[in-house]
Amino acid sequence: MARFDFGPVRVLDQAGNVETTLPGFARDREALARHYRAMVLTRQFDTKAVALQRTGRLGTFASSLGQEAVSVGVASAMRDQDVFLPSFREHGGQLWRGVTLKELFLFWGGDERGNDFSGHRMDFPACIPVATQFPQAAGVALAMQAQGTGGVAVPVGGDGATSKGDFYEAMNIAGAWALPVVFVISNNQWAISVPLAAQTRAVAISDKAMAAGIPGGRVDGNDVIAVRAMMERALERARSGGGATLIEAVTYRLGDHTTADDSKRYRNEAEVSAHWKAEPLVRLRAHLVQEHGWTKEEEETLQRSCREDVETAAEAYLATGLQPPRAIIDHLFESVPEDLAQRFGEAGYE
Amino acid sequence: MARFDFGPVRVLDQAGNVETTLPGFARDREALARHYRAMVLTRQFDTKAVALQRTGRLGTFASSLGQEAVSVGVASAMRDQDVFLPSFREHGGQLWRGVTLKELFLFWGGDERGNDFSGHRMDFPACIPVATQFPQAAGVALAMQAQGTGGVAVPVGGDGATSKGDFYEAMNIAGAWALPVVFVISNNQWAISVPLAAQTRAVAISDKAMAAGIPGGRVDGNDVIAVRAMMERALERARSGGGATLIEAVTYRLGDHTTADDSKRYRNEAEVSAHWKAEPLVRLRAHLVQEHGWTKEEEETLQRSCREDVETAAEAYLATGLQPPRAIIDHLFESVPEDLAQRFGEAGYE
Amino acid sequence: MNELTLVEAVRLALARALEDDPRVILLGEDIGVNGGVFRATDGLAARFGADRVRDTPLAETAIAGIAVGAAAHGLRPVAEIQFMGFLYPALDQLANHAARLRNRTRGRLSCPMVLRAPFGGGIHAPEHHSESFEAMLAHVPGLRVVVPSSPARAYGLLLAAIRDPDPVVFLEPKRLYRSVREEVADDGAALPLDRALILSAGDDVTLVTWGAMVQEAREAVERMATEGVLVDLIDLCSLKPIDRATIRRSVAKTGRCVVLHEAPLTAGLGAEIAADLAEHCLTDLLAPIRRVAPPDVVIPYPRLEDQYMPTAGQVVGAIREVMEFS
Amino acid sequence: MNELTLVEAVRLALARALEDDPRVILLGEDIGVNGGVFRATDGLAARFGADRVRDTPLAETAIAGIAVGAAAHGLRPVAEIQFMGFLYPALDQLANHAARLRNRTRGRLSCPMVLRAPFGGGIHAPEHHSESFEAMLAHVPGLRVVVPSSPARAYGLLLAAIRDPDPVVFLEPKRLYRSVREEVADDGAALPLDRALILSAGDDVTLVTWGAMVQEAREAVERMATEGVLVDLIDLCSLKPIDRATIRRSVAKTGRCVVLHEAPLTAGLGAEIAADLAEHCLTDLLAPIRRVAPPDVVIPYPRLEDQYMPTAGQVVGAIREVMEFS
Ligand SMILES: Cc1ncc(C[n+]2csc(CCOP(=O)(O)OP(=O)(O)O)c2C)c(N)n1
Ligand SMILES: Cc1ncc(C[n+]2csc(CCOP(=O)(O)OP(=O)(O)O)c2C)c(N)n1
Ligand SMILES: [Mg+2]
Ligand SMILES: [Mg+2]
Repeated sequence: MARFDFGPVRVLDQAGNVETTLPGFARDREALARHYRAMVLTRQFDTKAVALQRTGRLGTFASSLGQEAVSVGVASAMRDQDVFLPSFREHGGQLWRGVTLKELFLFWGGDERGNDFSGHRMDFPACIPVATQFPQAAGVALAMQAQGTGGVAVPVGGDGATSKGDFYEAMNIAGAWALPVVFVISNNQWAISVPLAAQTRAVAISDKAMAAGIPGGRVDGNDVIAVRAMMERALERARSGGGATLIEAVTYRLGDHTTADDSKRYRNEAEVSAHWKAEPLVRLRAHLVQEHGWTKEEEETLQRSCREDVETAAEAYLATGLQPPRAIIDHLFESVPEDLAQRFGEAGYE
Repeated sequence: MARFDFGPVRVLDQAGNVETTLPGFARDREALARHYRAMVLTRQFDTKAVALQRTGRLGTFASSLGQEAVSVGVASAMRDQDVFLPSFREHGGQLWRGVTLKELFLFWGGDERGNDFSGHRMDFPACIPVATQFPQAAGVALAMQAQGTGGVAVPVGGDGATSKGDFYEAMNIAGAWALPVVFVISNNQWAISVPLAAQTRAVAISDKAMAAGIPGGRVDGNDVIAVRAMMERALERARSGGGATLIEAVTYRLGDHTTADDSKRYRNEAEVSAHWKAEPLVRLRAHLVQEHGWTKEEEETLQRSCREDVETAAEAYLATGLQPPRAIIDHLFESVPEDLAQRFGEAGYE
Repeated sequence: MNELTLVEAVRLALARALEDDPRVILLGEDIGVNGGVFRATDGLAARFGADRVRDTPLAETAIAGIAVGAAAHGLRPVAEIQFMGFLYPALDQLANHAARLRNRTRGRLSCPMVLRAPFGGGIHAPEHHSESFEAMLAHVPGLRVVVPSSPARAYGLLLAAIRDPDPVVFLEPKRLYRSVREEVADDGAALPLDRALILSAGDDVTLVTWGAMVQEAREAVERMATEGVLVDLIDLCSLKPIDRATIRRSVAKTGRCVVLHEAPLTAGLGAEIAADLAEHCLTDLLAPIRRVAPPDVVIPYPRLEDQYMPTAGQVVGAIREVMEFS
Repeated sequence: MNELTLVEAVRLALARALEDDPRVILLGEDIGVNGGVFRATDGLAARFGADRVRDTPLAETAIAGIAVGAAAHGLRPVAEIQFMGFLYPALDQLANHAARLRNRTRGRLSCPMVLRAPFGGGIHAPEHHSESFEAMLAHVPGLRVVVPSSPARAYGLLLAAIRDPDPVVFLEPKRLYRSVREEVADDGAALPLDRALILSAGDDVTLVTWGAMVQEAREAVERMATEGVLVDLIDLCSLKPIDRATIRRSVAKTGRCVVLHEAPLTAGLGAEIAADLAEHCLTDLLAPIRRVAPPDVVIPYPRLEDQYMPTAGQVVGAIREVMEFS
């Protein structure tokens, strides 16, 4: 079966050794350290969020454990004028794009203000109904095309999302209209309890691009360098009028689907342990150590600094008071219709 | 781009000459004549239906002019236990499967009794909401798989239908579950006013099969022999547990989209005239004349007999009285709920 | 001077919006060179370009989703669903996204889009082409639902819908597309989005309806006038929010109310109007509130369609009933 | 003896149906080895095989469409939509096909399928996980809509739904999945699909509700009893068709009615109940019909969810109002 050739599939092997040529940005120690920090911060955030949930101080939470490189690599390739449309598991990308830790906690704690974020103000909030962000991304891209901003829309979804019609409709139209969209599938090989093999018979998710006549690329999603490099090529292609691309980043969900899930019910520990060997943080750290003399002290400082940021944000979140009751009607429309205001009073919701 | 190899793309050239080996059934004069008659009958039906509509005696009608070979070839390859799920343009296939001309007139004349047809009783009525028949076909196939009937579900849709998510969701699941379905796309190159090039950037509709990891085949849809041959292979594959296939039959809509449409608004006459050269009846007739000594008398007899059948059916349709008013509530549920019966009375609908 | 049909008025409003606001784009199936299956966009692609009057592939879910995305990113998309019966796949984007984007981002993003669709029966169309499930849309919090019943109202309400900063579903009674003409000034004046209109004034009974049923209602009003019964005829115009004040005021005056719609009875929007009166105007009521609506059946194929569509005669019957009640 | 939670009762009914009828199959996301995200199908795949308890790919449109096709071809599919918020993409198949197949083929084909979905709020779930748009489904002609409010009713109604020859949407109030226990005999006995249940009898006021709100209603009934006000509490059970006779009979006796639901007010199913009474029991009514329902807003994220969900206190307030009315 033919597959589009879309750039490096893997740059670092599992031990952090360079397999192919390093792209420019990846030769810069600072740049690599920034990516590394973003991944560590994401993991710390995940850990804290799970802990808060377990103690009743956060809602149901979807950890991105093991998938940090996809999220960070995708976002780090993006520019300011681009628009990110994440699923509910792209904390790393959201943080990179400027959403604050506190805002993430607020969102997952059940407070809409978490979506009124300080990050890129045109980015979309995390999308819960699977795959619905894909047609929206085509719409954002259409707007950007019309406005000539040179922006690209970047929706991210999971492997399960590729079974939804929305995904194909959006890809097909983005193809037909040569829209500046890069569709990203973070293939963590599970959709809750359904493994990829039960989700589709397609040989690779990236092959699904052929249905839309657009290029599809497949990348090692645990290699942040490769992810970013492939994203950059796809973004560049979109920016220069070349149209849409589908990128499949192959990773693995090391944790439960969410805090409401118990993955031991449907997959065995051995499979999970095996995938720990390929996880993205260790790999980049090894590379940093080998190629850039990343020291133990630097590592400890970074870990501590991330932990502190997360703790501070968690405290700020926990200290955030509720919105006033009226907040349930105030933002539905630009101005509250009479009927709504009146009923709000009548119904004793004040 | 790779494409699945799925059997003869064309057997007869436009002049009716054999290009490749004739499949077995196509060496039999009787068999060929049956296919030819079915196509002629379909065309006569179409002509009459349009005429009835123009004189206010039929509802909006979708002619299948030029596409008869797809419909007939698909149906003629099917067996009794298979299930046909046609779109609204598959009169040829419906007739082949035993729906009567009168029932077709009733359906298009706006009478539900046209769907209570004498044909294969498990076949579905014509499907109006584009692409919704595809998931239904997967469901029928699931039932047949469970029942072990050896049946295959055959949904037919248009090129426009391949832009709908339903099509991909159904193909993907049929692929994952190895369901006995043959998805047929009658690619007449237009979806009302939208040409295929504006519908998708995919190189061929049959390539869309790759999204589901199933084989896709492309056939000359104006060659009834090729259509049937490719269908037979796909059906055989499904029957023997090999799973689903996508077949794209390339044809051309020679008429308006429906009697409510005026295709001169959006496509030029030259394009249409050019396609008249490839139309399927002329081709098969030429072949019959050349290879089987089909005579002028036989031709005239056949045309006359088809016309008579159509006229008789049209008259029977026109003579069919309305259903009683109660018919609007009687078939909604197996037994009419009290609430409904009461309201029917109250509302003065009797 | 400028007597237009309803579909021409829609086109005029669309042209005006495209002219006035570069952010406005139209999208939908066959709306470009073909001008829409009802010709609502006839000539607009030629005038404003195929980029702004854009034929889409056949994909209703995506049409809605694209409108959401484009609206959030600064355009003012006006999307057409070819017939209401094909709107179901757009509901997910409408209810789960369009209607919520502002709310869930606390106003950071918004969704100024319009989804147009011809709706309703009475033109003997094929199955799935006569749907009328406006009540389902009116139940979605965060959506506005608007239905014009005359050319001038179509023009003014559509302009209002397009200019509104939030999502609006705009349902066009296709039975009226060409059956009535009215003077329409292309003055760019929008009508208010949340006001019902009193089409005729009377002290005896209130009749509430919308869309194509306004015609049947008018006929009933005329027939009742010959019997000396004067009807307050209210065209709802906005199905969400509902102008409850206007209806209540009318019923406070008349004490009697009939609601008319062509959607099936149960959980139709007539229920909301009757329920509102049963809650807020009970003591004004001199008679039961009658709903004239088809029973809960699928709209029949054309040959029996007339058995389904409510008629002026039924409205007259209902009005007589409530007038005679004591 | 056999005290079960509501979700266990659902499971028991599913097991019984699988056991009794080889045509029954279950399909849905994560219903197999995982046993469903709420464990409604826990153990069933192991017991009946992965073919009959079938994990589907993530595709709600297809789940519904497959159920339609399988039902038409002789199976009795019971499909699960993981949360009601993800049911919108299934509406096209439900409304345009499942609900019409029998009608459009004059009975030649039929669609004996069940679509199950957990619905409603009050459990502080993430956004899009607390939807309650049962009124939209109840508006679709040809569909039955059923909502149990106790373990025993879940068992009996679900069996009835599965055995029914026509399509049924079965909505399970997830807030009650584990919060109540009740004795459930696994006797295979179905409950009637179109009967409301009177949960407590009283002459003073009628209270109509369904699903999770039955709990709030019960609390309100108890509190009113201490004030000497006796409530006829009606659990609707079947939202379509509605057992209008039972409600009318109750209101003929009490003269007062409060309707309670957690879906937003406008065009909610409470409107239908109130409208029916305003049409058929007007002269019985001693007070306005009060609807206790949230305003027309999107259900808030968990932190403000309590501002949205109706409470027993609000019901008490409404009952007092209608009792004091004169
Ligand atoms: C349309 C829809 N159906 C069902 C769900 C419930 N659900 C949430 S996540 C999920 C699995 C998603 O799998 P995948 O797309 O692979 O993303 P992942 O969770 O692995 O990141 C499901 C079924 C949903 N959110 N949306
Ligand atoms: C879901 C849906 N959207 C829109 C329509 C209106 N419509 C009827 S046929 C058609 C074009 C179909 O094109 P294609 O699938 O190529 O089939 P063809 O008409 O060419 O046979 C459209 C848009 C419909 N019936 N269903
Ligand atoms: Mg996944
Ligand atoms: Mg076509």
